[in-house]
Amino acid sequence: MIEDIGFWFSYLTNGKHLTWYASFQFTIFAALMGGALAVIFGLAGATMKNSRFMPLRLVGSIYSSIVRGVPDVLFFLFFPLAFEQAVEWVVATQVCSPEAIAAQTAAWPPCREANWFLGTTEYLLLASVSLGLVYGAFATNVIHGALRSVPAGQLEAARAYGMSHSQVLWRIHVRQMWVYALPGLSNVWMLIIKATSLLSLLQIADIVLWADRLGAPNFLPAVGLVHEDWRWRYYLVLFVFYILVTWLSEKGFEAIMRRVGKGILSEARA
Amino acid sequence: QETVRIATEGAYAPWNFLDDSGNPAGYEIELGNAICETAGVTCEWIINDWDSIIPNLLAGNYDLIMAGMSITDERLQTIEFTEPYFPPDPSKFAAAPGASIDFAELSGVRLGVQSGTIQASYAQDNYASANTVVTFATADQAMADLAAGNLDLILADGAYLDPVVAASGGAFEFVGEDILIGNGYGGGLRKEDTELKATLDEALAALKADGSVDALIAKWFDGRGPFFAE
Amino acid sequence: MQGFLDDLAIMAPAVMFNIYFAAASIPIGFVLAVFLALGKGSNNPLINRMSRGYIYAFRGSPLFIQFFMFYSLALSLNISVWRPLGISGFVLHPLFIGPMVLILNTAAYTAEIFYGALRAVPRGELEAAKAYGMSPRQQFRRVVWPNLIRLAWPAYTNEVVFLFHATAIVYFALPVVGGQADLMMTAKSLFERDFNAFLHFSVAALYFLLVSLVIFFIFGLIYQRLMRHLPAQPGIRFVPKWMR
Amino acid sequence: MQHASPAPAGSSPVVELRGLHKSFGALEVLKGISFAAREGQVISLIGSSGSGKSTLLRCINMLEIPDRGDVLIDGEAIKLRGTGASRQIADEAQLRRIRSELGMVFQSFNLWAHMTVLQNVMEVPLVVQGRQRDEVEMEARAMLDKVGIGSKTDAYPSQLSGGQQQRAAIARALCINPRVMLFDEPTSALDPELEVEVLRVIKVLADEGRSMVLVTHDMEFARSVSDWVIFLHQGRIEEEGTPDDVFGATKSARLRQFLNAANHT
Amino acid sequence: MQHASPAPAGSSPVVELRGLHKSFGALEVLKGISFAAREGQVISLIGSSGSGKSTLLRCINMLEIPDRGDVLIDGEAIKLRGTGASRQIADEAQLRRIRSELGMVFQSFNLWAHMTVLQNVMEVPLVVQGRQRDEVEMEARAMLDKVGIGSKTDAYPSQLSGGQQQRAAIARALCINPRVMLFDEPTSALDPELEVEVLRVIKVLADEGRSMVLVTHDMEFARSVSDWVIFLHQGRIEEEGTPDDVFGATKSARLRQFLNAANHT
Ligand SMILES: Nc1ncnc2c1ncn2[C@@H]1O[C@H](COP(=O)(O)OP(=O)(O)OP(=O)(O)O)[C@@H](O)[C@H]1O
Ligand SMILES: Nc1ncnc2c1ncn2[C@@H]1O[C@H](COP(=O)(O)OP(=O)(O)OP(=O)(O)O)[C@@H](O)[C@H]1O
Ligand SMILES: [Mg+2]
Ligand SMILES: [Mg+2]
Repeated sequence: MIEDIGFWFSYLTNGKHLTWYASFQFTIFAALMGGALAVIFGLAGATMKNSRFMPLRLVGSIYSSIVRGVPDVLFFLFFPLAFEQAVEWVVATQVCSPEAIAAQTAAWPPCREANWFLGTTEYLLLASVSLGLVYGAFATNVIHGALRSVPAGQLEAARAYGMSHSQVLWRIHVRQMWVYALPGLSNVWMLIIKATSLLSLLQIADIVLWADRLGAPNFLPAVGLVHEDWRWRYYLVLFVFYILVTWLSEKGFEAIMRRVGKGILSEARA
Repeated sequence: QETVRIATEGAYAPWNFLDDSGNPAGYEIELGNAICETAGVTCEWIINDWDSIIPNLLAGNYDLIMAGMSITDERLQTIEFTEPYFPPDPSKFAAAPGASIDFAELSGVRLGVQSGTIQASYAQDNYASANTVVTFATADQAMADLAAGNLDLILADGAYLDPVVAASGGAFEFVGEDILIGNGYGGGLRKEDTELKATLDEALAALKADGSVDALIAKWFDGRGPFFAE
Repeated sequence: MQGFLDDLAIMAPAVMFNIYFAAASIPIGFVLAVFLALGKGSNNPLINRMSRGYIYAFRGSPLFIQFFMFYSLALSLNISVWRPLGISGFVLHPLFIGPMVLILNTAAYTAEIFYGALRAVPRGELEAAKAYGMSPRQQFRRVVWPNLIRLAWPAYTNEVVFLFHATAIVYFALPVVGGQADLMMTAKSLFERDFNAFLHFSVAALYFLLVSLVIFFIFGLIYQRLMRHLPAQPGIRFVPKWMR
Repeated sequence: MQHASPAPAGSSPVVELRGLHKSFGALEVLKGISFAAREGQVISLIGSSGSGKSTLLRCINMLEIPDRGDVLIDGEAIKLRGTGASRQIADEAQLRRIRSELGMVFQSFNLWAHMTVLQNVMEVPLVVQGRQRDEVEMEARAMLDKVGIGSKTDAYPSQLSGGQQQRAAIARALCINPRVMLFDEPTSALDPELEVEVLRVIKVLADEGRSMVLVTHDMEFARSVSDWVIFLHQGRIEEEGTPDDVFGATKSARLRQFLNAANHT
Repeated sequence: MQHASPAPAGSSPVVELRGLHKSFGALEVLKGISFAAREGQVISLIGSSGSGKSTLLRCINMLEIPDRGDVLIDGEAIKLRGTGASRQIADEAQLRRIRSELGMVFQSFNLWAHMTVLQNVMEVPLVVQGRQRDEVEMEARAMLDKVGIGSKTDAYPSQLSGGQQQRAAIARALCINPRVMLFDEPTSALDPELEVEVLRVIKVLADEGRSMVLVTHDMEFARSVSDWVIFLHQGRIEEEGTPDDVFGATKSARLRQFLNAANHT
């Protein structure tokens, strides 16, 4: 019995598992960074959508509808690749000599010197930006909607007493907007958390990749503990992890909501 | 000292896998380190999915692939290979014991392969019309499906299957005839990296000459071979 | 330009797989969702807890993980359960297990939408039904359901589109049988051939966008029919909102 | 406990309330209310905002379940079990039968938004009472004509003005041919002209001998339409009597203050 | 066009409307309205639902921009440019200055939901007028005491009853010390007792000599509070005069019908 516990303890704390545990940091980093960027892009997008200047309005609208119109995975894969290629292309116009281009046999990059090495850090940053861009489009919609849900009377009252545009915007409109935006933003945050499970598609050795490797059946004693297919158990752990994060986030959002919702929400009274 | 980034899959024991401390280990890792040492360069190992291992080489995310990759004409169109570091080795079929499979007219069989391997294209060309070819992202996943009875048959490198079938205690057995496809296993390189190829080939030749390569093969493949010195 | 047309042709069959996955899961997910939503609204503590738990679990975890988990779970039950039943090849086939996981997933999301709508059904209309002596079944059929479906429709439309988008990750998690590759797999393998990210992913995106628009259009038409009783609120409101 | 109502002795009460108590959490809204309405009687409930008028009305058809006390319709008590806040309906079938004799007109009308006016009116006779469609339709059209919106049968509630909605709601309640009509503030939010129309309809109903219980904050309206007026204050009946007594010879100081305010404006 | 109002000759009008027209799409709501309110005068607007009362009030502080016609405050016309539906504010700064002299009390109060009562009252003096916090706070508290909700300073609007919200809204408008108060249906949805309180506040204001324009559907209220009554009908002033004239010696047939209905209940 004691031996069993000892065995499992050392198995679950071997280097492979420790690496797995450590990889949770990638997931958490991507979620936080992606979330922060999504709010920033969302605010920018909503401002553009509300702009009086037609082209800006168009940009905001196209951004939010095109990005929401394609699957998040697709954009998530596309953006880092495209960004890398764009950078390499710009670099290529500066550094590539005709000979170097001629010597290049692969389809990309144009020449070896233009190549940009992407490691885990770079991919992680790109993945976060990519999450921010995708879910920023959703946040744009949420914030835009929230700005419009503030009761017209609240703004009219401010105007009627002589407040200027910016006073109305910042003292009344934006201040009340958060209450209407938060439920939507909380949804977006939940989507971001879930999208972090896709990091392994960008060559990041994240929790999903390790769960697969750890759970895969092993037949060779030389490789480590011989076991059959244990993957679903490892995935179950991730399943529970995500549910826990969701649960924690919900609690967090409820607390924030109670703060901002003071006076506006009827529940806030209770 | 120059750094060479080497990509491997880490899910193809005993060629390459992740050991209990989470680091890459296996035949190719030891060999790669030996080559680097001989050639006087520093090695850095990168784990990359098999699926995208060639594209990422071309994209410049690393310089060398050592991932149990067979040298084929098709791959030679896009990348270059070092001299083989593992002799040509027949591909083999494995199945659950007692399976009666008629290889003369193979039909209605669920055949598992790893996507992007020589076995995958072989199966696609020869068996796809009459059978179901199921492709998996890793060889381990394919083995799991075979073990769980979701596949009738698996086609993979003999050197990969040998230890597995031996260690399975009768859970798997070889069936049918071996097939010789591929020209041995080599390290994948970008075509323009001719200098690197030369360096590595030189080091590899030295290691072959003094028997180190065969010693490593013997160590990792239960002394089964195949060996270069024959 | 030629590359664009070639891609269009290559991906046309692939998009059918995405459509299949969505079409196979939407109707069943819908029915399941109705029961789950009613369960979550039920006063019976057991039914209520179970529905709540189910909805929470499936909304709280990534679909990607659900695919991996259910596939390897199904695999581990293969010899003991599916084999003896003789449904082994069927159960583990991506064309079955894909929609199955999607159904479980979308049912949870849809149930949450329906539950929200259930609570938004005008209390007064329900009280009127009660006050005039309708039975619970009659209340549901005649008053609750017509209100619920109208309230939920815009959100449900979004969910259907999301579900369609979610079909993009099926083959990142499941093995590919024969040549049955979907849009994402096709785009990815095309990309790996010539590194033209902008072309191949854009064509795939175009297909997704196109089908999404068709969904919006069809669901918008239905919404228009559902909202006949509100003349001030034309149903097309939904589509322009999308295009905007 | 039963209060004498000015109805011909001998006729049995159509609605009778016995010692009704109702609390919401710690707030005791009704503290023992008893009264009886006889055939053809119109009873008005008045009182300040929050005094429990709506709650009382909703207790009559068990949309709120009283914590204590009984509601009798035609001498038959609505069966309840349990006590206090956990009190429950004991016999759903009985309640459904009784409810279909109580035609309630809600303060906010509560017309079913997804049905036309005609469908709204026909719904209960068809679905609950299981009557013939032809017959019901004829009756419904006649009823809509009677309340003066015969031309609006195919409109949806959202296409009607407030007064029209109000009248559609009355027609819906009437078409189930109830023993008793329950009205909650039938003239709130109507302009003076629309108020007159509703008043006219209610008078016609009273003349037909239908019993009614109605809640209103319009004293003029209460005076002109009812046989008996009940003033609720802090969950109790503070004063009741004929309109002439209540408005003419007010006894309670609280009611006098309340009426004063009403006259003042 | 200017109508004679019964104010001491010589005092100049605080609010003056000249030939105001306003359409919503094809619907012409105001068809040429002119009147003037002098210092300390209380003007009531009456008329049936949809007759354009609220629209007229909202035109005074340009929450709706009239298609034609001018609004003059203290003899200064609010500058507009363009014509018809595309007419726009010409001078934002002027409008802001003028608006802060017009204290509007909205029909639905429009208290800022995210601020306490005290913050609501102090917001405009602090933010728009840039006054000292201490001074403003003292004044605000005094004002809230005056309207009788001094004990509710730290409550949020959602925690107040309707009557209390109404009074908070009045305090907010008063605290900007406006030349003119604009009230939209200040007693709608209040029970008789609350109505009396609001009436009292308005009378105090009138006694202090503040000008007021108010919209109401309560004839009694209009009669008791105003110096001048204007009856709107189909976008025009159908009749106007002192309360005694308008209610006592009604000339227009339409108004007589309207008032009849009001008396009938
Ligand atoms: N569901 C409920 N939960 C808690 N309190 C309630 C509920 N319904 C009513 N109340 C409270 O009960 C009291 C009486 O409410 P009721 O609606 O019966 O008043 P009312 O006399 O109809 O007033 P009004 O004239 O404003 O309609 C009020 O204080 C109200 O806040
Ligand atoms: N923003 C708007 N767009 C279109 N029509 C409007 C708008 N605002 C008001 N109207 C219309 O203008 C007319 C006058 O409206 P207004 O609100 O001024 O009426 P009112 O006299 O205040 O009526 P009530 O007594 O019901 O408040 C109505 O028919 C209304 O439907
Ligand atoms: Mg009430
Ligand atoms: Mg109005």
